[in-house]
Amino acid sequence: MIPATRLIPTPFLTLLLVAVWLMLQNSLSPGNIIMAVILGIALPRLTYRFWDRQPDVQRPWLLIRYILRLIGDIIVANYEVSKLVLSPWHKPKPYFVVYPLSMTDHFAITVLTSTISLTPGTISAHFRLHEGTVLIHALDLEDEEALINEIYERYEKPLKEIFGC
Amino acid sequence: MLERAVEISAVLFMIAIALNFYRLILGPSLPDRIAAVDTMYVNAIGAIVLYGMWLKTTLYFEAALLIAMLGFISTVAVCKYLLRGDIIE
Amino acid sequence: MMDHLLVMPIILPLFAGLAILWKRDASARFKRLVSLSAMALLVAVGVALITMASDDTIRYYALGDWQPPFGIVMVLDRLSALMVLLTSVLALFAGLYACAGQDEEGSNFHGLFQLQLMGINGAFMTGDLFNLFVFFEVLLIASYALLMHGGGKARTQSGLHYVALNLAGSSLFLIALGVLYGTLGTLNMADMAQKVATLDTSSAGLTMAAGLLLLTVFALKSAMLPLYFWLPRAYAAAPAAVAALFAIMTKVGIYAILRVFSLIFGNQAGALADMASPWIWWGGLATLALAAVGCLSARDMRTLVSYLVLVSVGTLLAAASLPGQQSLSALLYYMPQTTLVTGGLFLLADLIDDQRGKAGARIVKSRPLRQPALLGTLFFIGMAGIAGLPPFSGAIGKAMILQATPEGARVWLWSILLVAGLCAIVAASRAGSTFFWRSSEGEASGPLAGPARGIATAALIGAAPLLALLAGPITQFTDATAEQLDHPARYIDAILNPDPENQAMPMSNSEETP
Amino acid sequence: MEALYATVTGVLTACGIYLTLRGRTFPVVVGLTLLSYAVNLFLFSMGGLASKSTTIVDSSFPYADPLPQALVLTAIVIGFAMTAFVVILAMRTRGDLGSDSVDGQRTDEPREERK
Amino acid sequence: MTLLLIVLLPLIGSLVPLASARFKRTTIAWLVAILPAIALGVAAYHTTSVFAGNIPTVSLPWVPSLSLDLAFRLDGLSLLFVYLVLGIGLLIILYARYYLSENDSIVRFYGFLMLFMTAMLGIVTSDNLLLLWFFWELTSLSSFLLIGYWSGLSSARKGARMALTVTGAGGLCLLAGILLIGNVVGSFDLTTVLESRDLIQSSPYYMAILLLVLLGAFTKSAQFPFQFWLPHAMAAPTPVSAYLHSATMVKAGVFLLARFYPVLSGTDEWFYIVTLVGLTTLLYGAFFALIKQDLKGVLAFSTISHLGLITLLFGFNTELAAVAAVFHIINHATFKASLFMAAGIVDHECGTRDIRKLNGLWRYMPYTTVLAAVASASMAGVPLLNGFLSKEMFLAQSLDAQMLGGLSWIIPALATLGSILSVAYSLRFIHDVFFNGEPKDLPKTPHEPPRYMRLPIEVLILICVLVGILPAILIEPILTAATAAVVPGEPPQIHLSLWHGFNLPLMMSGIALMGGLMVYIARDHIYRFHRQFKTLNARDSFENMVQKLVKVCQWSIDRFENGSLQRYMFWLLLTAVGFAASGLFQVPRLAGDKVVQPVDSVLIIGGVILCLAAIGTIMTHRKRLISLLFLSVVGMLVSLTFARFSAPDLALTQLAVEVVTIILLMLALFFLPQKTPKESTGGRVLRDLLLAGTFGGVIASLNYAVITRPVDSISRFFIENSVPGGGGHNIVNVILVDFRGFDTLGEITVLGIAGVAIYKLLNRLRLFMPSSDLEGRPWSPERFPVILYSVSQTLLPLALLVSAFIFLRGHNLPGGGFIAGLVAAVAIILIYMARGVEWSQRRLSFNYQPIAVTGVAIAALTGLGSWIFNAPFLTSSFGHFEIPVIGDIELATALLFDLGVYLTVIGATLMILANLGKVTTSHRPTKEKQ
Amino acid sequence: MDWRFALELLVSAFLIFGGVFAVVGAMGMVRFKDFYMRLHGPTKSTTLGVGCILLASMSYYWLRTDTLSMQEMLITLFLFITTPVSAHLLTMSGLHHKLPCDDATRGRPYELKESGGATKESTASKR
Ligand code: NA
Ligand code: NA
Repeated sequence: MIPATRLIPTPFLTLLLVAVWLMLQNSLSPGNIIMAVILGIALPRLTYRFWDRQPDVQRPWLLIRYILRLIGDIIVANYEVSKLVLSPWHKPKPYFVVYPLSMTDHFAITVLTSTISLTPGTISAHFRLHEGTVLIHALDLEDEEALINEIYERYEKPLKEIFGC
Repeated sequence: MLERAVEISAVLFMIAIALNFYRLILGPSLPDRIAAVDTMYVNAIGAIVLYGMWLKTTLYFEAALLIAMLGFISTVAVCKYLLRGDIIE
Repeated sequence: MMDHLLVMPIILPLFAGLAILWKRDASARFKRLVSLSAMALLVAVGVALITMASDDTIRYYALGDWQPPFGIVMVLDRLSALMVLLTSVLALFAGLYACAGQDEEGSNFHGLFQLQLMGINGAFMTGDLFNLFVFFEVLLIASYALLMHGGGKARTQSGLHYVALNLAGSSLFLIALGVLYGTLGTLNMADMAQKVATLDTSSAGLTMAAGLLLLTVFALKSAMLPLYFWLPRAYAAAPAAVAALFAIMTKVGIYAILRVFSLIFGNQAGALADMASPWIWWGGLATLALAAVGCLSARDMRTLVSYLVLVSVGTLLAAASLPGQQSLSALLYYMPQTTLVTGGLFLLADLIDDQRGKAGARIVKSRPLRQPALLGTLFFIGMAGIAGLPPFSGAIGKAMILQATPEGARVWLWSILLVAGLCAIVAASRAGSTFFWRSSEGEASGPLAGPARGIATAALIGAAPLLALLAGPITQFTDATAEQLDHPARYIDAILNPDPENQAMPMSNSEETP
Repeated sequence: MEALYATVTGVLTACGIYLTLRGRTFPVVVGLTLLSYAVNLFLFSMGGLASKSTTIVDSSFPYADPLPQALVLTAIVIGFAMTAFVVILAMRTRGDLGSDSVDGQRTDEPREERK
Repeated sequence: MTLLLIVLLPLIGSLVPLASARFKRTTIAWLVAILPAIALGVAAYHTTSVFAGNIPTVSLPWVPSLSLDLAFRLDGLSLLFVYLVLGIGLLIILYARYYLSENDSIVRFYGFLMLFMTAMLGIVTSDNLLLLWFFWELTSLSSFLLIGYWSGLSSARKGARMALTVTGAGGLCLLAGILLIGNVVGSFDLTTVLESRDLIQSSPYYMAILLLVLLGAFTKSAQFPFQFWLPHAMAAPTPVSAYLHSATMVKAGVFLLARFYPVLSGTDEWFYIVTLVGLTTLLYGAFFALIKQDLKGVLAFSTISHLGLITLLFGFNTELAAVAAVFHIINHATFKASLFMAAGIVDHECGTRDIRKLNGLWRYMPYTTVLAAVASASMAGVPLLNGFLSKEMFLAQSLDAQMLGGLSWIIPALATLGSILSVAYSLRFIHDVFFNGEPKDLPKTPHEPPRYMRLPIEVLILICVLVGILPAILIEPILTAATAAVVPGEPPQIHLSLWHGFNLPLMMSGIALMGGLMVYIARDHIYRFHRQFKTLNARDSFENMVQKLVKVCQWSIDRFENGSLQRYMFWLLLTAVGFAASGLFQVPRLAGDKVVQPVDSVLIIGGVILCLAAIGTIMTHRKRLISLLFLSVVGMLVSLTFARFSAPDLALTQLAVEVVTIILLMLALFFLPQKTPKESTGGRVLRDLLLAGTFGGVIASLNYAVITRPVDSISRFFIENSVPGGGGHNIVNVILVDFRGFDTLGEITVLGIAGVAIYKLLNRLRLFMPSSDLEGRPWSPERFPVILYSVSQTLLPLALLVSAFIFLRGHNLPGGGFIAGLVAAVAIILIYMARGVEWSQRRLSFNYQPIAVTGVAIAALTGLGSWIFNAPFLTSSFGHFEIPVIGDIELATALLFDLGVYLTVIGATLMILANLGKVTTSHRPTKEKQ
Repeated sequence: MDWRFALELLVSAFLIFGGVFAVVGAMGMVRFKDFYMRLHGPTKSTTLGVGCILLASMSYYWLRTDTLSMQEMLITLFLFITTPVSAHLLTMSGLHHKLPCDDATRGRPYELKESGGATKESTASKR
């Protein structure tokens, strides 16, 4: 539980909420902005009790870069999958890979597993909490080590930087 | 041209939904069927957005938004059921 | 504030119910106090409404100030006033009975009881068919909950049947509503009545299908054969106070039949006039006949009373299908007394059950009753009243119905009704002689019926002599009510072409009316 | 289109009815739910099937009949409340009577823990 | 008005014993006697007037629309009966004081007795036929109580029930007859009816009226074949028997014959029916009176016989026969009452009524013996006693009956036979009991009864003797008056005298006396003859019959209402589909006039999937989870259908509800068996499929027919007034919160109640919980997947934000309180799923019930607010306000109303789901470490 | 070429692509041999397909009304948050059900192995 000591216990969330509200309203009128701020402050305070203590975003710019990279990877991922789906002659080589985590924060791990699921040919299958590993199912994989390295370099390391953990 | 594209895309989405439905019928396992339904939900988002475009109205976005949210939650419920039986324990 | 009186039967129990439900663990004293005073007030409202309605003006109350046929209206005519008063009196005593401890056998009794009243009264007052559906649902869901009050296998089992059938019934109601809206383009009953008269032949059949579906739904509520099977077990299983209140539930169905089939499909409905009568007639007779058999078959008093409820349902339905005002008036006299007395008999069954130990209300030998004189007198009066024996109101009501039967229908109704009466007598004498005369050795050790339960039971059963005594003025009222019902044009006129003086609330958006 | 719509309503109704007639609480509940879907579709269409229409004022489309929509909304909510109740009642039946048969008949079922 | 007192005083009198319960028994008896005595005085007061040919009447309106008036008359017949009822009643009161033991509640006895007396008096004085019927049935009811007075005895209970059933049934017939008369005559007024002889006899209903009225009379006066109840009514205390079977109950039947004699008699139908029944009863009763071994049984059958005699006389259709009938009514009342009382004394003093044991009592109670002997002699028709006079008249009239043509001699012959038997059983009553050797093992040693117990008998015997000797002085006036009321037109000249000279009737009397003596001597042959036949106990066979009837009823009801929901549901749906189809058959052409819209491929694919999904739901219904998945597809596609046909609000609502429903069903599925066993037989499946298919077809046809027809609807009003009148652009929402806000108030009430109701249902719920899934796999040890709960806590504020958004825009765009509420509730449920009840509950410090209740209250109070502005409940108002910086905002009461909806939905939904979750947590069979 | 036309062309392309991706995802679901492989279709293609549609929709309204509709962004956001979680839970269920994987699969995890090789976890799951 996050203690509600500050007016804005989770500034990043507040920002997110304000942005989402404005997106929803699709307008930047003063009324909407006021409402957005009110909700942005009120809702976290209303729901903070449901939050575990979690890392705040330490380096927002890195986050944006991360998101952009993710979008790119998603497109690539789709291309890869489409190829496999549409080519009857190519037989995919599925692979279960155990990925050792170097983070412990649940939220960051969640972001990582989500990323894995969204990106090329992989789905995070099982987060083995007590082992600190994630089981990954790869649709078509030759080299286990390469995948582990790639995930670490592309996603886990940036995430650790972003959340500072 | 745009109208045409919307219509084609809509048909494609319906085909996708039909294929998902085929998997639902086929199974064979429960997770397979659940995945099929989950995917149908996602495709329904596309279908509804396309319908809004066809009508040239933004009235249907909330529906799409809700499908995104609620479809997820019902998948969670079913998976939780498979894993634990009791979904609210 | 007299104007708002028309909506009081609904919002008074609503607010009372909310006040009680707001704190689930409020003291029993508080809940009882609120509940009883609300119901006493409701009786006063009922009396005021009856007084208002007695001037033969049909008034309406446009909710949200949206005039009919667009908005929802509550309509006060003689019939609705009568039903509301009847409900409130029954509820007051049923509620009083519950206050002796039955209310604490489960949670939220009084709150649900109040909301149940809201639903029932709403069904009686509304002039809008969809709103009728909504109030049906309110009263149903509350009744589901009340039926389960206190728990137990029998309640669960019969409750499931009751609920499932009524859910299917609600679906049928919606289908019927849909078709009516689809063909008539309106939801206001007066407006529907007006439009039915001018319906073209290509759509008349659809409207007829809808009307008959509505009949199915109302027949289910009123427990007409072959749709009554759920009732005996459900009523027999319900907690006494609830069963007593349920005595009015079948009458909601009969009320709806009266209202809809006298107004929308009444004598001015052109091709569809009186289309349901033959069905109601045969259904009513069949119900009556089977209920009579049921009376003889009853193994315990609650079931017996349940079948007596069905006997009265059959009688009322048969009477409802007869043409003319005389039978309507007879029906309207018969209805209140049978409702109150069967309600009282359910309470009495509980008292008897209480004092007989293990045997309960089953018709078998058991230890003697603690208060044989009191309970015996009540039993005697109640059963004689319900079986239609003089000098009680049942006899008057039955005689009125028999007398109003037109020649062609006599053979059927007279013979079945009289035989049913005989079956009731036989069954009641069997039960009564077992309860009060055939006791095994042993101490009478059951709990005494305290003042609350005693008064409640006596008051309801006391309706049998009281309503007989007051039969003169009451039949005068029911005669006029029948006359009003037989002239749907007056109702239609009052709602759709209102005389500003007859409106419960002045129109503020008057430019919107057609 | 009308014929297709009516067919769908009919099929949904038939399926709902069939399940409603089963002997176990669960199919009955599912059947009632299905039936209420069908009925909602039915009621909804009573104002006519409106393509490319709207119920929002100041839109460039012709209006669809808003009244059946409002009615169906009410019906959905009420139907939801009722379904919820009957689901719990089905559980209660199982708990109290030891069987999920709608008629309360005990049938042989694999023993399960009961507390 | 004093007439009213005759009925009213005994009615009040029925409360006297209750009020005087604390006094001594003798005092009670005296107090009870006061009011009937006064009533008797009132009758006496009217006597001269009645004898002068007047008929005092009084009438108070009671139920005008039924023509039921409180109307009383006192003609000669009424007066005669009033005297009998009150006079003998008073004697019974006295007698009962001594007869009843200390253990018997005298209060109860007198109360019932007075009630009965009231009913009797009502019958005989009613001037309104319906009123007469009222009292008629009241005698059945009160006699039920009297016969069952010794309720501990099985025979008393059965006897009482039988009497009630038979006489009650007769009463219902009488009611039908009376209603028919009223229908023919147009009035229930007795005076009018009595003047309508021709009208009634010429009406097509005459036969029905006759039969129904006679059924009433015959059941009451125990005429063959309804005689069987009477002997078993002897289980009552003797004072009751003495009263019921001499002057009252059974006399009510013959009173009815007398009452309707002016209008119904004189026809062949009357003659044949009444004579035949009377004659049969006369002989039947006489024969069995000879055979019975029970003292009261003898009297009971003799009563039947004498009632048969009276009936027979009425049947003769002659005036003098009617006179004789009335006369015999009086005589029978006196001697039979005294005989019953004498029998009561014997019973009381000896402790048995078995004639075989009772012998030679004259030595123990000589005085009583004399009284009984005189009464018996009167019954036998011995000269100088009143019984002789009417018996003589009877024999004379039997000779005059000519209706049977060549067989007319049969009637006097059988009448003589009846008289012979009558003499024989009278002899037996005296000889077998008071003489004939010594008593055999009596329970008590008999002696004379208390002085006052004998007094009533003495009074009656005195009357018997005096009337027998001085008939002209004592009885002629009242007999004349009574006959005047019975016989239409000029009353016949009655000359009562002891001696009519030697004539045929006298000879017949002589034969009767001699024959009777001979029969009595030869009685053993008759007993032997009778013993050849199996004796049937009417009470037991009646009881058996009733038991069998009850069994048959139970069997058939159990067959009908077999407790099977499947059957009930089948009937409901069959009825519905039948009705709907019958309407559809009236539709000439299914397709309407509207132009049909084209169909495109998207719609076809969607429609096909929707149908297949529905079919999938039923195909897989035994694998419940799969069935649920199909159901959820149906729900989603229905939602898309709503969207497709321009109903975004509906689409949203359907979607939200569908998800919550699925969650709910998943919750339930855990506690229900996960599979449905295959139970339905092929036939059942086929039947259900047929019904379902037909139903579907009918619905589809209805649907098609309606949507292809144009309709002029009230919707235009809503479209036009949504903005100006309701202040919202979303017409559907404005309808919901404004135009038809009352529906919505009801709807959220339903939701709130559902929440409360479910809370109630979950109370003390015992559940089955599988410890493994269907394939026997143990549940996954991972209770709360990390990924899930991390995401759900992120989603919660987002979902609440969306919920707020949907709520606020609802009035103008798709959305509104209901959907918003469900979104919020579902988001919270997600937390429950992701983290469990315990964890979530710790963080939610509030109860859901008050939230739901508050929601409904807000909506209702919003409605109430309009009262302040003197507007009807739920009248909305709205306004636009210009606020600096923010700009124009609209405030509407409808929004407040919608807030109520919002809160109700959240509260109710969470009450349902969270409470369900909560209940189960503590009961989890095996708990594992996280 | 007018920029509007170009944009229209782009939007049309997005629409068609979206539809195609959706079908591809669905086909993947039909075609692949085991459950784990089948799951790749919906998580990637379908999500992207819908994403394309949403993007097209944004541009479409921009084209029509000159306002940039941001709500589609929100839907996309939701979708991208929730889809991986659904997929994750589904694979968890699959593993829990020991759904067989294709024979060609390497690195078969202990969740899918027969209970013979009991590991720490599988004993823990026995209750
Ligand atoms: Na739980
Ligand atoms: Na749970």
